[in-house]
Amino acid sequence: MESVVNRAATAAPMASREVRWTTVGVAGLVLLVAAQVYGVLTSPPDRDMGHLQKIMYVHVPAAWNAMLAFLLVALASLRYLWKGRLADDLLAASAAEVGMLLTGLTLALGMIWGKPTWGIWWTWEPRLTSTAVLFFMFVAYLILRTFVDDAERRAQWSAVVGLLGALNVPIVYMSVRWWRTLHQMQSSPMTLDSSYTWPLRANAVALMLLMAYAVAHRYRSALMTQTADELMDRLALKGTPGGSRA
Amino acid sequence: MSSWIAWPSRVPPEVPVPEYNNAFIIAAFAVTWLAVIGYGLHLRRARQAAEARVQSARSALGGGA
Amino acid sequence: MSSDTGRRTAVFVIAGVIVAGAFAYLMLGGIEDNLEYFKTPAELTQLGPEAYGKTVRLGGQVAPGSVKWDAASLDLRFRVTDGAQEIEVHSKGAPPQMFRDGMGVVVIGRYGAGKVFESKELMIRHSEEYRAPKPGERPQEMYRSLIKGEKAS
Amino acid sequence: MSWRDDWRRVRAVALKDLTAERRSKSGLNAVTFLGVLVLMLFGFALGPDTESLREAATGAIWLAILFSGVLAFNRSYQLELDGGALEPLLLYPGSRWSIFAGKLLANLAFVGLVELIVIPVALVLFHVSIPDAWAAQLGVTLLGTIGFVTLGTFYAAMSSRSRSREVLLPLLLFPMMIPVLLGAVEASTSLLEGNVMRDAGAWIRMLLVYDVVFLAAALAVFEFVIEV
Repeated sequence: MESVVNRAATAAPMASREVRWTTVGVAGLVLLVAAQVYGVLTSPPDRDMGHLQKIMYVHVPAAWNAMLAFLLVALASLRYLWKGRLADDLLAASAAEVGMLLTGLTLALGMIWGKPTWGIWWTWEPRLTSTAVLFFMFVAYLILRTFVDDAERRAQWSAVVGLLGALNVPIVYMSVRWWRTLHQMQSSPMTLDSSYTWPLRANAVALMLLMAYAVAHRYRSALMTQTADELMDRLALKGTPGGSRA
Repeated sequence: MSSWIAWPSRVPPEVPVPEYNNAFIIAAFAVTWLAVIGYGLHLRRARQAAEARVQSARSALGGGA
Repeated sequence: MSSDTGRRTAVFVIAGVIVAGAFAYLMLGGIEDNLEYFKTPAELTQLGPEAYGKTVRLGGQVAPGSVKWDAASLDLRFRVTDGAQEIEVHSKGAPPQMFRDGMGVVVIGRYGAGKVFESKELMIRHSEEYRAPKPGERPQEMYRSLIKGEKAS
Repeated sequence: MSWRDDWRRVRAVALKDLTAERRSKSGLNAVTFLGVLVLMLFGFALGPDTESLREAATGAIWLAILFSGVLAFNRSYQLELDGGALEPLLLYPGSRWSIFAGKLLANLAFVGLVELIVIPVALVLFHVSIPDAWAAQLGVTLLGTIGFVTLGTFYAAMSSRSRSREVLLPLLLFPMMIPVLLGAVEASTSLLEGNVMRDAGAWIRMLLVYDVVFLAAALAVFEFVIEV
């Protein structure tokens, strides 16, 4: 097993990296406050939905970043299968946790937005529905992790589940879209007034920074836990030569 | 990529749009901040647990390794 | 042994190519191109008896002046037109608020030999735009006066 | 080691599983009975209205297959786990994916047998007459079943060897099944209506894409699942 212990032993660069990530987190937080204030104060009400349009500034960035988190899960899983480094698995798990939070947030905000605009909390709209499916896949991924005790096995299995889940996302999206558009017309492609694009982008970037910070932080905690577990294992197996987990 | 976003792109006309929906707007931002702060706390708890685990492992190991 | 790892790589490469090909087919619209969202009145008429009693989606415009609305019995009759043909539609229940002459609609229901389309679901085709109102435009009032016949305040 | 050896292995695993299943018919009977039971429950839940029963028929059939089939997959590894036969199976030379392919074929036969009972019963219970396009219907059923059994066999390799396997398998499997469920139900419903909207073809092609993608992916990554 390529050891996490060795990575953690190089504590000094780790610490400076920690400082760098904290900067990212603080920057994200500041930008998020600024972007929200800017968006709420400056953008005009929408023709149809009035000030409700402002929910876009929290809902859409959450959705974008949830997709990004899922992409990260898939890439880290792929890299784990390629190289077999346990750290990649921990990265995938950290991204999945943040991704689950973001998809959950997206769904909650979508409902809050849907009630006043559509009059209903939930509709079988393609994007909504595929986000819900994504949420369930994240949840299943994380539950699988808690059900498997052996670190190596957990890593292998969750990498495979993450990868197959990623393959399924486009198919789910297409199928739900056909299923719904066959019933309900999706008319013109999305158009967005220029006064809305900049606050939206700023909010998205802010949330992305926060997400990066969260994933990095969670990842480092997971690495530490893994290190501790390996130390304990080494202690338990002390004296047995070549003793490592099967 | 933009077609992947989950936002309500359609305003079904069955529903007249009320003029004031401040409660919903405030709720949306409140939920967002609840998530941000809540997850921040979770991050800190996870870090503390990890640090405690490393500490106990180190002390259990003593001078062994 | 080397042939074994070689075949493992081969399996990977083949699987990757197959998956990528399938996705390309799915994404590049190989399927979607011949997906029919709804029938126009002309197409439905042309189908003739084949379509009778089947659940179909009919799309078109509400023919101007054709709407007959009985508020007491919640009975709605109108004609859907595509410019060439018109089909009589019968629907129960209150129509969507934006329902009006010339609006694009899609109705799901059954078309019978009685030449009346019995609608189970009536939907409006509505453009999805996010726009700030133009100067001088007061959309909310406009919207209301159009739909409910209320006076703009 | 050649492709022909792999094929021999696939056949051996499939035959072994099917023989074991035939010797103990209890599994097949129980699973089939559960499928029929789910159909009955749907009938009660939907009420006796003939029209609404007929409209819900395809959905009910697929949910019955999903709920009963999911029980079969864990069984397919359970036999080996109980007898400690998985390790020896892995020790044989040859590629891992042939184990998966063998189990896949055995499970396909198993679920196919369940469908052979469940679908006719559903046709009777839900007042559906045998459609004119029965060949196309069979094709849809086959494609849907292949997709379902592929992922079921794949995930069961994990869930059967973990804690709380009864919960884990549906949890992993059902979100993945949404395209299959939509595709199969929409295509079947459309075919029952005489395919007036001409959309059955698109759904069938989508099922085909789904099957191809996950068959290829599952065969390629199965060794990661089974080796640890």
